[in-house]
This record gives sequence, structure tokens and C-alpha cells, in this order.
Amino acid sequence: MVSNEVAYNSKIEGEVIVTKADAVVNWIRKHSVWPMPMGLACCAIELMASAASRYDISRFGMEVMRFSPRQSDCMIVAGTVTYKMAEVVRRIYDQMGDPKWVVAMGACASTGGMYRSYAVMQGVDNIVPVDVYVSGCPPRPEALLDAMMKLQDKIGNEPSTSRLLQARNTSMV
Amino acid sequence: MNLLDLLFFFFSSLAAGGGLLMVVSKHPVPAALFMILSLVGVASLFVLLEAFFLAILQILVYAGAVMVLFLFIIMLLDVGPDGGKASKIRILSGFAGAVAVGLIIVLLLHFSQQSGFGLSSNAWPEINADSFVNGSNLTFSTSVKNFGYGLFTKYMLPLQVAGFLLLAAMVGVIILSKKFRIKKP
Amino acid sequence: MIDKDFIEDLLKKHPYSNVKHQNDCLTLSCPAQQIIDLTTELRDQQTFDLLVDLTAVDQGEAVENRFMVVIHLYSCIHHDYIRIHSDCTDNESPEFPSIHSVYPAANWHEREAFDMFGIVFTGHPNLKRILMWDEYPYFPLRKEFPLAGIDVPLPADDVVEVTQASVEPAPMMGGPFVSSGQGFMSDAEPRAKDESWTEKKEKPV
Amino acid sequence: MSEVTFKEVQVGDSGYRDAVAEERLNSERMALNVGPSHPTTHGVLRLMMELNGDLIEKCEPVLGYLHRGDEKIAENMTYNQFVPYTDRLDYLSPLANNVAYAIAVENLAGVKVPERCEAIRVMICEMARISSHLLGMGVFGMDAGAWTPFMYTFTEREKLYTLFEELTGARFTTSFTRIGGVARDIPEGWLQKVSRFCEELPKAIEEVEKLLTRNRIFLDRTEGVGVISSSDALAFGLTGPNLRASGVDFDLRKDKPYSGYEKYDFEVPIGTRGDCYDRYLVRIEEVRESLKIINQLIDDFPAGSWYAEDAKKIFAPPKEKIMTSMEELIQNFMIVTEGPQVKPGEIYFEAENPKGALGFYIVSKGGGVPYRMKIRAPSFCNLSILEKLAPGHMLADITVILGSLDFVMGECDR
Amino acid sequence: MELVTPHHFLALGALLFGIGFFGVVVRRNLLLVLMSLELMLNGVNVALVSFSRAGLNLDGSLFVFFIMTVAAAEVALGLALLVALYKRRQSVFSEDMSLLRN
Amino acid sequence: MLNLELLQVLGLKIFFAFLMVSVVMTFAGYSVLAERKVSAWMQGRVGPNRTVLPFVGHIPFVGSFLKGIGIFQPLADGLKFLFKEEIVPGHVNKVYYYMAPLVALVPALTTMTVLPFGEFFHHSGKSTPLILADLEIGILFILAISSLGVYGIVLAGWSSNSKYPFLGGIRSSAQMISYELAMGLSLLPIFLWVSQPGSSIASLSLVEIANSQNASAWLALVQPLSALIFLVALFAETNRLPFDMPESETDLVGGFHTEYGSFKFGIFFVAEYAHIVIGSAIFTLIFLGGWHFLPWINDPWPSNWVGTLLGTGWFLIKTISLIFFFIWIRWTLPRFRYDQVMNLGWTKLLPLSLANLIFYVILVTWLDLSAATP
Repeated sequence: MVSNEVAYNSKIEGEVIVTKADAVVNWIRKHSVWPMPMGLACCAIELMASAASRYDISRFGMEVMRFSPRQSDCMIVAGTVTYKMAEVVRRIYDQMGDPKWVVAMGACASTGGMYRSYAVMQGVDNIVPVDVYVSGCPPRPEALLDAMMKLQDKIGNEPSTSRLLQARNTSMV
Repeated sequence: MNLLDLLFFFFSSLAAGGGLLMVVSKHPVPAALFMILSLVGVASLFVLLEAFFLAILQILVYAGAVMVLFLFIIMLLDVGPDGGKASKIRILSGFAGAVAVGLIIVLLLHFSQQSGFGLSSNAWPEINADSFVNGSNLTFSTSVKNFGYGLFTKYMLPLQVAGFLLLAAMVGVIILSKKFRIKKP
Repeated sequence: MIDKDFIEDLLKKHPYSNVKHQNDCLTLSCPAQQIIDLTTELRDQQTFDLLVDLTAVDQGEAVENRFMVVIHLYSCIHHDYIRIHSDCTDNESPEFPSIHSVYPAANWHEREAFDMFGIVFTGHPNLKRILMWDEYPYFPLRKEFPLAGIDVPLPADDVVEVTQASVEPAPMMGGPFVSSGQGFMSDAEPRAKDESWTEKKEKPV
Repeated sequence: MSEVTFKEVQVGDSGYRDAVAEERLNSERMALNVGPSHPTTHGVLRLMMELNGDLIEKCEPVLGYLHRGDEKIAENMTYNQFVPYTDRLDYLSPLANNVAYAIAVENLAGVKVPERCEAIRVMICEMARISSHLLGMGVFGMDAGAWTPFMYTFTEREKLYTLFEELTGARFTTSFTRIGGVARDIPEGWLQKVSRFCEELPKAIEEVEKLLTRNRIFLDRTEGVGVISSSDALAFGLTGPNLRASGVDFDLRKDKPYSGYEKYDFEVPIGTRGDCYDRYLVRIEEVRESLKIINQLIDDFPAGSWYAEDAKKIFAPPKEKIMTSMEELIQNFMIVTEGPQVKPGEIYFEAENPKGALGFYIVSKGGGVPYRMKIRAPSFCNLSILEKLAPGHMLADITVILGSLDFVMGECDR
Repeated sequence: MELVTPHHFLALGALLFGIGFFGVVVRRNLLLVLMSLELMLNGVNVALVSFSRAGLNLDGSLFVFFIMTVAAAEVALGLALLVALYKRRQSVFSEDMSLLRN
Repeated sequence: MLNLELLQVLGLKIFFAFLMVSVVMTFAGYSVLAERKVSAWMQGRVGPNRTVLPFVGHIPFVGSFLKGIGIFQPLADGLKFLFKEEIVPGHVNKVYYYMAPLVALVPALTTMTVLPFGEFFHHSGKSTPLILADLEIGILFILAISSLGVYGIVLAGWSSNSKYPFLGGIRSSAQMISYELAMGLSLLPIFLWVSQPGSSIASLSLVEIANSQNASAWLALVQPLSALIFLVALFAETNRLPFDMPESETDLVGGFHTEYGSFKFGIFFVAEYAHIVIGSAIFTLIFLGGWHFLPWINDPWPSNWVGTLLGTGWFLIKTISLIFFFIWIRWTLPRFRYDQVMNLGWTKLLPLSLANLIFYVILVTWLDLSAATP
């Protein structure tokens, strides 16, 4: 009996396999984050700066800014989200395919920032789930790069395999 | 059953089926795509008949240019699917045509078995690979060179005429499309 | 040049207008009915060919003529501005003649004034909201409208269905601003007026 | 469930609510919605277009996607508190906005700033102009399909950012001016760095010009496209390089000099045809003229005080004085709590910003808070011509036209 | 090829011709009518090539070459005419092309 | 008949076909990386250099070098598509929507069947070209098949049932028609020249074209105008930047593939680069002497397998530098407008290629006549 347990325990073995698979899938995902630049206001300029030569986001393989939401993995909400724009942000978020992540870049996108007024949505997290918040008004490109690395870490710890299986099951149903 | 026979039935069903689907499909874009299928089938049949040059030409001219032009025009005019059904008279006459064609097939097979249409037998004659055509007696050959030779000797005049036809067509198209540009503003 | 002669000449031609004292540029006041007349004259005869700005000022609910339209014109010849003040008569549904026909540039400025103050510019070709969304029920720059905003539903139903988001008053708690500027010093100190807002909200998924 | 329905929405058709746009007008026209999130629109502009084939028949811009209520906010805070908000108007040249705002309020308060302060302001204005035009050029190239010039100009901008950072403490949103002065004096050795930058910049611009200015494709794309006649430009209230490219000699730095601009020797580049190419050329020339001004300033930088020392009720004194002197401490406290005390009255002040004339119309009823502030945004006026300009062009021209108008939605929507 | 004789090819050619003919008569969309015409020509081409191959005579193949040339010209002209007609009548359906109605 | 020999030949052919496909696909994948690296280098950036496989990165020198040149980036990008949700928007025509990427990729891969990439030298000194199928009319085959690639784009544009892709599809079809003519016409003088009376070559085979340039002038030197026209048409056919009408990122978002995500988009992406790889290879074969060394110089490599390898390597080097040229142009030039593309095709390239053809017809005739009358 004892030897039997040592030889095979479906639960443990299964989890080991899952974590291995997770590691593989997450490695792939985190090294290929294609951003969807949701450049709304001032932060968009710093977003451009992070793609330009001094900061060069391409080192992380993230310079492939796809303007079509269907092809992007991570929406960088850079700038003030007004109520008029919120709807559009959500729609574009919905057009992205899973898995998708959102980075709220800057104070306005995170909390509404200094724009406490009738027209400004107080944080994009009212309308889409945010993975990483970046402080700053606007954040320096270094801060954005750091946020993207944080996002990579976050992706690296996701239970991606079980999610994939789950998605498959639900789509089967 | 030979491999080539199988291929023949496959490609001929491709050609005929594509054509049939083209004729019955409602939306012009799928129709064009079925047409392409049919043309590719015909081109493959040419390959079976060892007319390689014609097969390539078929794809180059029909699939590569003519059908792209069709698709371009369909998309440019943004033609939607046909609304409503064809009138009874049309369908009747269409069937009459189809029956006539059926008759043609029967007669054709009948007479060809009788007279042979100048075909020596039902089997395929061997092609002499090294035959180089000469004079006006052009024998079938897979070589492009012979094809060209035929074009530039026996069929020199038709070739010139075809060239002029293309030129005329080009001029015609230019005039047809030019008129509207002048008219528009 | 804009000097005494110029002003006298202008006043003679347009007796309904008069000069207000301002320290930066010539300021005329003009009744709403004559505004097209005056601006046409200024554009054609006096080379004020650039409409730099058209806006409105809400003088407060208590004032008799609450909304005042302010027009700034610039002349590339005189190198100077001219300002025209003109009151809208009706406080409830203010109206003003559109000068879009004189200055095409007024188109968007008038739409903005309509958007922000609710002044209807009669004769405007396309008078609809320009900055806020079309269904927005309020006029934000009126004095009674709070900076934080007023609860209204978000314009997109399908988005609201998923996210339960709506247009809510912005939190003024801990805000860096809001200072009355008048009265006792303790009132004038910058402070948050509205501290009702809390963080206890459901985040969308 | 509703998530599925979202996916039915076409890419680019996001935010499509207008019945007019949704229905096809007739079989030849196609309604196309560009934006508000589209690579062409540089932000959140939305264009509702009707196309006939590739030809634009009608183009209606829809703004307001970045309307943040700046004017309402201004009514609720003291003059100095509003300075950071001016950064975010035209966020490509925050310093120039700061200066324009400060001068407007100073004119209202009747404060005269000393010569050194004016010189600092002119300096930062021109640097802001360079930085804005650099981005304008780069993005214009990008709109025409050339990506590399954008990267080149951004490299130069980064150098400017470094300089800004040293001066103001922030690389982007500077909030540098105060009413009655600037936040601090220029640091030691800064001018040398600026002059070094001024030496390097022409080479970089030349490099960009090599890629674009004489490029046949670029010329084909821009020459004769988006032509604005001078009368149209005036009628629609265009200002800045867009107006000058149409051949109107209008530059507030020359016509109504402020902040001591009359002291400097520079040219105002004027275009002849008013097409996209001219607007591009005018921007490049303006960068060169700005360099001229900066060089003149560096050669002869005025000494003296860098804030209006006599304006006790307007300008909070420097930190070291506050910490040591009771009177200054009280002065500082008053200005922070009540704001700079300004007389009742009205002011309209326009400054020549990179994008055009940025105007502030301030109505004061006394005290430290404006009663009404209207911001006359150049981009707002520059964009209004689009409705007239776009029809008759091809869809691909729209990108170039928008790029050449060089607008910023931040100040357009405010 | 053992089973398949030239007659198979001829029959296929006739079939294609017939389908094309059916399309020309039945379809109202002129674009499809043009396509059906092409199909008819293709039927002829198949027959010609099979004759050529079975009779070991190049003439048939050469003739196919000319048919293709003519077909290309025909399509170009036909489509140009169609576009011209479309601009005038906003339709590609044959019944809308009648001048005498109305 | 299906006998053993046939199966053997078939098996070998299939094996080689798979080999070719994987080589071309790898090339396509890595030319994406090359594009990113080269563009980064041109713009004073670094490019992808952080992605590394967990254990490989720890190998001294090699690991960090591979990391530095971003060798693993295409791996992550390519595999990511597999694990991404397959979005099929509700408004598309499902069948055609799924079909389009395949239709785009298949022609690109089919053309390599007639693409020679070297010569294999037997012991007896005889040489066999390394090619899947040595068609007599190889170049025509390539022209015919590559013209089918447009259907992928047109289908994608149409089936997406959305406006930007639709415009992209229209533009693409018009562009294809216009440039194919010029492309074909620019090749005619080549064959006139190569098959002129007196020369031993009389076919449209790519192998013979390449061999005809051994120890004689490259055809790019003999017929520079043809080479130029062909190159321009090649850019247009592969939808590369001055001509990337179907995509034109700034006005059509992504053009025909706007509505495509994940794996289907990946196929489009690879198909585009596969087109470039094969286009460069064809240009190398026809105009740059294929696997032969330099113009007027005999191949210096020996007639054995070493020579085969060297020749193939030389061919690859030429192809890669041509791919680099493609990338170089992409990051240097602005984009044409749609009508300008049409104009260039119809009013400049087409008459030019016609004139070029007529010139060479006269030249070849004259040479012929002068050779006949000594």
C-alpha cells in the first residue's frame, strides 16, 4: 500500500503536471505581451516616450502596438477616462480576446486623479478590471516599464492551464 | 481504377460542382469563389491532359486576373444577394437549355462512338517527347516551345488579331470609364 | 489704430452700442438683436476678420440678465482686440442670434456655449452638444451646477448592464481645491466641500 | 451574455450610437466611423464620415471624449492652484501654457514681472515650441507612413525633457510658473546645457528632413493636399502655424508682443499654398527661429530678480525667505489660502503657443478665485475647419491632414 | 488513364457548358451572367484540349489560348460596361437594365 | 500504379516538402524578428533582448548572446497565438472567415515547389538542381500561384463584414491586378534574353535561368530596368510598406486583418513574411545569379557536397540581404496613397515595362541578325 502511494498519487501528480504546464504557458504569455495603446490624454505621450529610443519598451517584446483590439493582449489605459469615453474603453476591452490584462497608466486612469469633476470617470476600474495601477501624473516611462514587468510577474503566477481548460469546457457547453 | 482516373473524377466533380454551386449561390462573392474552384478544377484537368502550359495559363488568366477583377467589381459596387426568385419562365427556359445540353451529350457520345470524331481509339495515344513540330502539321506536345512555334507560324494571323482585340478592349474600357469621370463634376 | 476717432465713429454708426470701461481692450456692449449688424460691420469695414473667441458668462441666478455672451474679435491690421458684451434676455431659456453666417468660426464656439450654458443660438445650422454627450441633461458651466456633477445614467445601456457604472458625483474628499475666496478666512481656506463619497463600491469583473 | 453581444461590434465602430451614422444613406455612400480610439486621430477625436468609394463626401468631427471640465474646475480654485491644469491643456508644450496663463492673470492683477523673469519665460516658451513642433513633425511623418522620423524627433525631445527636468523638477507636467513669477530661478550651468542642445538640434532636424522633406512619396502625399486658403483660414479662426502656412502673417509675438518678445530678432515663416506640406515646412522653420531666440537669450541673459518682488499679495516669496521671516510667512499663508488677490475686471490675453493662439478670458469679481475662466484653445478652432476641409479628399488623406493640423485633444476638449 | 476516355472529358465539357447556359438564362445578376458565360467557355476549352490531346494535334490547344484571350477581353469590357450601367441605374440586375420599361 | 518505387519517391518528396515548409516558415518567423531588430537598430533602439528560455539563459556567453539578439522572441509570439482565445466576431461570415488565412498562406507555400535553392553534385560530376519539381514553366507557375494569394486578403476583407477590412480588401484586389501586369511584362525581356537564338536555354525554368548566369553577367546588370520594375512590383505584391494599402495601419487600423485575432492573425502574419522570403528568393534566382558566385566569375567551390552546401549558403546570403533590403525600405519610406499606387502601376510601371520589352525585342533581333550575317 505504501509503495503504491509513493508511486502514484493522481492528485499530486496532476497538480505537478498542471504547474509545469502553467510554467510553460505563462512563460509564453509573459514574453509576448502586445499592448493596445489606449492613448487618451497626456499619458499617451509618455507611452510614446516609452516606445522611443531612450526607454525602448521593445526590449520586452512589447513594441508591437496593435491598434486592433483583437490582436492585443494588454490594454494600457493612458490618460483621463471621461464618461463619454468610458463606453468606448469598455467596448474595446470586450473586443480583446482572452487572456487580457489592463494597465491603468497614471493618476487619472487609476482614480480620476486631479480631475475631480462632473465629466471624468473616477478611475477606469469602474468599468474594466485593472491588473496594474501606475502612479504618477503622468508616470515616467520607467514607471510604465516597471508596471509592465510587474504585469509579467503577475502573468507568470497565473493558473493559466486550469483557466484554459475551464474556457474549453464552457465553450463546449 | 487508376490513380489518374480517380483524379479525373475528383477534378471533374470539382469543376462541375463548383460551376453548379456558382450558378445557384445567392450572394455574388461565394459565387465567385465557387467559380474559382471550378476554374482550378478545369486547370487540373488540363494537367491530366498534359497541357501544362494551358493549365498554368488558366490559373494565371482566369483565377489570377479575371476572377480578381470580378471580386473587385463585386466589392466595389457592394452588390448584395439577389432578392426574390427568378421568374418561372426563366427557370423553365433554363431547364429547357439543360435538357438540350443533355441531348447534346447523348448525341455526342453516340456519334463519337460511331464516327470517332477522328479519334483513332478510346485510348490515349503516347506523346512523343522529343517531337519538334514543323510546318503546319502541329503535333501535341508538352513543350512550351512547340506551343510558341505553333502560335507564331500557323496561327500568326489570329495571334495578331487577338492582340488587336486586346488593344481594342483596353481602349474600350478606358473610354467607358473615362466618360463618367468627365460627367461627374 | 483703435483710438478715440475710431470709437466715436463706430458709436455714431451703431448708436445702440456703448463703450464699457475695461483695461485691456475696447469693450462694447450691444443688444442681442443688433449683434449680426455690428459684427458684419466690424468684419467688413473695420478689418476685424478673425473671431478669436465666443463664449458666455453666467452672472448668477439673481441677476436680471443672467447670461452674457462675450465675443472677442481680432484685427490683423490694427493688431488689437475688440470685445463685445451682449446679454441674453430670457433667463429660463436663453436665446441669442447665431453669428455663424458672419464668422464660420463661431460654429463650434456657439455649440460649446450651448453645451455649457444652454444658450440656444437661433439660426445655427447644427446646434447640438459638442463636449458632453447628446443625452446629458444639465449645463455644466451654469453657476448652480456643482463641480462634482450630478447622478445621471451612463449613455451606453449595454455597458451599464455589465459594469453597473453610472455618472456619479466626483469625490471632493481630500481634494486639493475648492476655496471660496470670500468671507472669513476659515471659509476661504481650500477644503473639501463634500465628504460624502466613500470607497465602498463594487469593482467590475 | 451581453459580453457576447459586445463582440459583435466591429472594430473601429466602437461608440457607434447615432442613428444617422448607422443607417446607410444610399447604396453609393458608406458611413465610416473613425475613432475615438484610432491611430489616425492622435487621441480621442472621432470622425463620422461618409465615403463614396475612397472619397470623403462628408466628415463630421465629434469631440468631447477628453472633456474634463477645466473651466468649471478653474472657478473653484485659486489662481495658483490652476497652474497644473494648464499643463494638461496642450500637453505637448506645458511650459508655454503655464506662461500664457500666468501672463493673463498678471495682466488682470496689474503686476509687472522683472526682466529676468520675462527672459526665463521666453526661453521656456521657445523650448516648449521646439518640443511641440518636434513631435508634430514626427507624428506627421508617422501619419504618412514613415515611422523612423518619429523616433528621431523623440530622441531630441528626450534631451529637452532632461533640460525641463533640471529646471522644473518634472519632465513632462512642469507647472513652472506662478502668478507674478516662476517657481524658481534657473539652476547653475543650465544655460550651457541649453546652448549645447541648441548646437545639436539642427543636425537632428536635418536628419529628419533628409528622410522626409525631399522624399518623393512624402511630397506626393502632402503637396496640394488639405489646401486652406487664407480667407478660409481667417474665417474659421485658425491660428498659429496653420494660419501662417496659408499665407497670413499673424504672430502674436510680433503683432502684440508680450513678455519682452519685441527685444528679440526672429523671422515669422509664412507659407504660400496652405497645404499640408507648407504646414510641415512652417513648423520646421519655426523650430529654427526658436533656436535663434534661445541663442540670443543665452548670449545676453538678464540678471536681477526672477519674480515680482513688489507684488506682495500676488507672489509667494521663495522658500528660504518664508522660513526665516515672519512677514513673508504670513504673506505666503495668505496667498496659499486665499489666492493671489486680484482686482475685479475682465481680461483677455492670448499668447502665441506652438499650436496657435492660446487665449485666457478671465472674469474676476475680486479675490483669489476667478469668477469665470474661458480657455480659448487653438486646437479647438483649428479643428473646426475639418468639416469644410475633408470633403473631396481620399480616406488616406485624412491621416495626413489631421497630422498637419497638429492638434491636441487635451486643449481641444479641455 | 485506363478507364477515362476522351468521351468523359467531352461529357464534362458539355456539362460545364450546360451549367453555364443554365446560369446565363436563369440568373438576374449580370455579374453572375458574365461568370456563367465564362463557365460555358471553359466547357468548350475542356472539350478542345481533350480533342487536342486525344488526336495528338496541337491546334485545339492553340485555339484554347485564343479563347482565353477573348475571354479576358470580354470580361474586361463586360465589367466596364456593367460598372457604367451601375453608375447610371444603381443596379446590376438584368430587369433593371431595360430601356423600354417605364 | 501504386508500387513501392512510387511510394519511395513520393515519400522522399513529401519529406523534402516538409523540410522546405519548415525552413521557409522558420525564415518567415525570424524575418519578423529581423524586422524588429533592424528597425530598432535604425531608430537607435535595442529591440527584443529580454526573452529567454529558463535554462538556456544560464549557459555562459551563448545564453546571454542568444538572449541579446532576441532569438526566443518569435517563439513566444508564435506560441502565444495558440493559447489565446479564438475570437470569432458575431458579424462575420464564418466559413470564409476561417478560410481566408489558409487561402493566404497556401499559395505562398505552394510556390516553393518550383523554387530551386542550389545544385547537388553527383560523383560523376553531373549536377541535379535542389528543387521539389523542376517545371519547364516554373516562373509562370510562380506567377500564377502567387496571384492567388490575393484571395486570402480579399476574402478576409469581405468575410469580416466590417468596414476597415472591407476597404483593405478592395484596395488589395485593385493593387494586385495592376502590378501583376507590370511584373509579368518585366520578366518577358529576361526570357527573351536568356533564350535568344544561339543560347542553349529555351525554357521558362528557374533552374536554367539561374544557371545561365554562371560565369556571366547577372541579369540585374544586363537588364537593370527589368530588375527595378520587378522589384517594385514585388514590393506591391507582398504588400510591403510603400505599398501596404491593404493594411495601412494609420488609416485602416489593421486593414484586412483588423477583425482577426490569435492564431488566424498569426497565419496572416507568417504568410506575409513567407511571401517576402519567397519573393526575395525569386528575385535572387532571376536577377542575382541564384547560387552562383559573382558575375563573370566561375563558382569557386568544389563539385561535391561541400560545393552544394556553399552554393546553397551563398544563395541564402543573397536572399537574406534582399530581405534586409525589404526591411530597410519599410522603415525609411512613407506610404503611398491608394490612387498614387494605382497611378504608379498603370501610368508609370506598365508603359515603362512595355518600353523595356520593346527595347529588348529590338536589341535581341538586332543581335540575332548581326550574328546571322557575319
